[in-house]
Amino acid sequence: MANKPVITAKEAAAMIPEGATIMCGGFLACGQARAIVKELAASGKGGFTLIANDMARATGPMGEEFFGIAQLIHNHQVKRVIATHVGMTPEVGQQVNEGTLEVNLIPQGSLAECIRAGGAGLGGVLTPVGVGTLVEQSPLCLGKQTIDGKEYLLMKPIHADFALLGTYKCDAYGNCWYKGTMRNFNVVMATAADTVIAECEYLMPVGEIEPENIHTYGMCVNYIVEGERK
Amino acid sequence: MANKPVITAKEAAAMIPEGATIMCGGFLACGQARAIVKELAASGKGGFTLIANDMARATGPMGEEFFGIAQLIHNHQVKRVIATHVGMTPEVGQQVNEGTLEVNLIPQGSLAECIRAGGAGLGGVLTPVGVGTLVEQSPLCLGKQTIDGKEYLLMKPIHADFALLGTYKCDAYGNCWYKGTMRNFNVVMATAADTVIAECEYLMPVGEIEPENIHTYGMCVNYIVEGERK
Amino acid sequence: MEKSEIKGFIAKRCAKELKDGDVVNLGIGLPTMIPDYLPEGVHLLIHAELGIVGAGVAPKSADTNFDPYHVIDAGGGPCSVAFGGGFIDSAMNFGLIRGGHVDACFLGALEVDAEGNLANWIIPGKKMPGMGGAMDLCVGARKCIVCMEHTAKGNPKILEKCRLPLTAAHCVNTIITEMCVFQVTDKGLVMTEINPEFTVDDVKAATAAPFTVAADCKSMLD
Amino acid sequence: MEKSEIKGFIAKRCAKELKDGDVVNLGIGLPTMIPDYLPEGVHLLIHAELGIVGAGVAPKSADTNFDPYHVIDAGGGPCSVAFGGGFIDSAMNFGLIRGGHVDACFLGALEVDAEGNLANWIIPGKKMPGMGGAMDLCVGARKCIVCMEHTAKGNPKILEKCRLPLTAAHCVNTIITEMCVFQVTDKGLVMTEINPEFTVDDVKAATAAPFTVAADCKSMLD
Repeated sequence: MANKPVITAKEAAAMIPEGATIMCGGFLACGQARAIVKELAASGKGGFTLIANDMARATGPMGEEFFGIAQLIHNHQVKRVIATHVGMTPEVGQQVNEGTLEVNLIPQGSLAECIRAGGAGLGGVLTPVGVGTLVEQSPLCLGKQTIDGKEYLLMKPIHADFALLGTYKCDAYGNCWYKGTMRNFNVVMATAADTVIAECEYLMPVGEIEPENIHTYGMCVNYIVEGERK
Repeated sequence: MANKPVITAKEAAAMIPEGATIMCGGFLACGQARAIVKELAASGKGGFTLIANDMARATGPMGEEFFGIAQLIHNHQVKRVIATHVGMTPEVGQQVNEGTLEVNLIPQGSLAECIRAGGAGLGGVLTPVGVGTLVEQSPLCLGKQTIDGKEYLLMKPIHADFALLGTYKCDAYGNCWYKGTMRNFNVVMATAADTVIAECEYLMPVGEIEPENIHTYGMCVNYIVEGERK
Repeated sequence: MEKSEIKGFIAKRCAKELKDGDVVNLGIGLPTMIPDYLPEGVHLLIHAELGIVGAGVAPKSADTNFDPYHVIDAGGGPCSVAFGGGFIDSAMNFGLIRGGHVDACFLGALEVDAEGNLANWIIPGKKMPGMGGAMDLCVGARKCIVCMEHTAKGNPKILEKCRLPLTAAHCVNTIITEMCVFQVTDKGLVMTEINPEFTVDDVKAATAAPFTVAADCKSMLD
Repeated sequence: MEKSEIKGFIAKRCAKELKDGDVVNLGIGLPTMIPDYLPEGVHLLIHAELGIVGAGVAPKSADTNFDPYHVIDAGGGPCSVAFGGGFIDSAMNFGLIRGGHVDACFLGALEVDAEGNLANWIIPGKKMPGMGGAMDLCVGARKCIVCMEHTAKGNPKILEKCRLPLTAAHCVNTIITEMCVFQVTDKGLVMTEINPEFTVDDVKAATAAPFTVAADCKSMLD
């Protein structure tokens, strides 16, 4: 095994080009790589496609303004969003109405499963969820199939150029552990992008995370960023 | 949350009727519910369909005779096997030649994924593994599909009447933790059977397994058996 | 019934659907009141989309488990894990939902119809929300129970056929309102309980779908 | 070349395919010798089907980490996890394999052909084995490298077309034997290195598939 480069949030943001497709772990920014996202917001780069459960929050838990990837929306740095819910960031709806943003909404379980499929080399996901709904018209839906008398949607695997993980502990080999509800989409996203950057609150010596309790394996992580402790 | 009944291995075996379809976690019996299997072997019941990575081992790590589910094969209690490898239990091949046993071999990743699909309500698994091989003729293969120019096999979800988990620690709510390589198929099997029985080496007080480090959630477990400590 | 009593009345009736050890998901609003009405000895495992299997109560800022940056609920508020509960990733979590490991989900509706179709996630032209985990829950939970006020501003919400985009088709098992309990069957809605404050005709007037009255239709108060 | 030197020679050449930090899966037999020949500064992450991401050496019964009931390898022998490695469940493990997260797999062959087809799991009519994780690895690993003796009892194992049931179709990237190195290309086999102990005609005589010799074909000893 080899150590993974530890870089700054600014270096991480610099690595991401205009127009990149970026997966961001996190649910309302809990478990989000917020330091990297902040630098990405400061970079002014745009044209991003964001894949995330939601677009984070206009207001953080302690009143922070534009918490997590909500900043990227606010700065008009995003051209397309794949998410399950954007209700906590009203600017998303505004930008859609203005015609500057495309939003593809898909069910939460389908988003998790499509990302997992993208990382696990599967051809698609056959889920009963979304049958008979607008999801059938989603660009992420490849059609309907009947198996054993039951209808399923065939959903497309999702893969990205970058995945930004919001982890709690990370060791020098890139092994990660998530506290509480931080885990959410990070685990699948870590498998489904060309370049995976793990931001952590605590950079730990190798061996601190028990071999049985690793949530994201170092082999999936390319770079490590030490972020802010909360 | 509610406590799960703690029963004996014998009571667990008594619960399983002749002809049942049983998933057994374990890889060469590492992570196998060996106490329950022993009682099942003693029960003399037969006609079982076993779903497991392999049929365990004719000889255990310390020279044990018929280690794990190899006993059930030896006793002719099994009529059908779904597995990835049976080379360590030569009796399987013999019984197939004698016409008393049906064996369906599928790739290890496909077995894990089909069981996961069975537990996760998916309609099937689209995997590139097995294309152009005998797997295409497997009763577990529903056909071939081309997606985005690449061929995939559509594999059937797998579900069972019973899943027998071989865990290390288990608490009264049924939360489980696996040591070392015990985890293997247990995690997916815990989600894919009508009745899930977790055998453990150590029955622990609730709270002993950190909420972040639970491998199998108590909500998936119906009964607990305290087995032998190794 | 006083307007202020309606939600509690419905939540109390919903609580009767549950038995000890059930795994449930509670939608926002009214469903979150259900645990307040559980019979003695009934302990639920609250399943939260965000990744908690066994969610606890929302901690206050002075509580030791207050951790709004690491343990939150789907609304973004501080949350906690119950003793013996666990945290889970989204793929495993929704695998359990779709796979039928959640005994019941309780949620509100904009519209629900005689075929068990449910619409509760979007009103075209209004603000852009998202289905979140609602579609998965409606399809995956063993029982999908709609709990809501029978009408909205006097207009029926129980229709012959939903007009709004669906959350899921043929998913609803039971509808519980302040007026009655409907079971959704192959033959349409069957009223199995009625609030004695109302007559069958009252219910008919407030319902835009045909329904039959079960031979053994009971009082909701029993 | 002495018969006893062949395996080590092949393993040594295989080791040159690897760079520091690579994630590799090593089949049984010859491939397990590859780590003995790694250049200075090259540390691998050994990926084991049984559920170890970063497998360590096999412990002896006196070692503190000897735990044959809880930590084993795919052959059933005692195994260990390397410092910083982890244990993993089968679904996640094979997800990583199929998803292209394993840089290379090295494995032997009964037959391999000019199209990169590989047969190494079953001889019909002989004892019943199983493909285990081999099909997943051949399809999923970024590079599938066959390493084996060029012939079996004098009979070619490199064929125009495999006759035995396949492990995977069009999966092999490179074939490394004691005689030469073949790259599998769209235009068939290309010999890119040769052991100077042999001539091209020697290789032709031992190979039942057509192949071309790369313009810059090098010595395997370089």
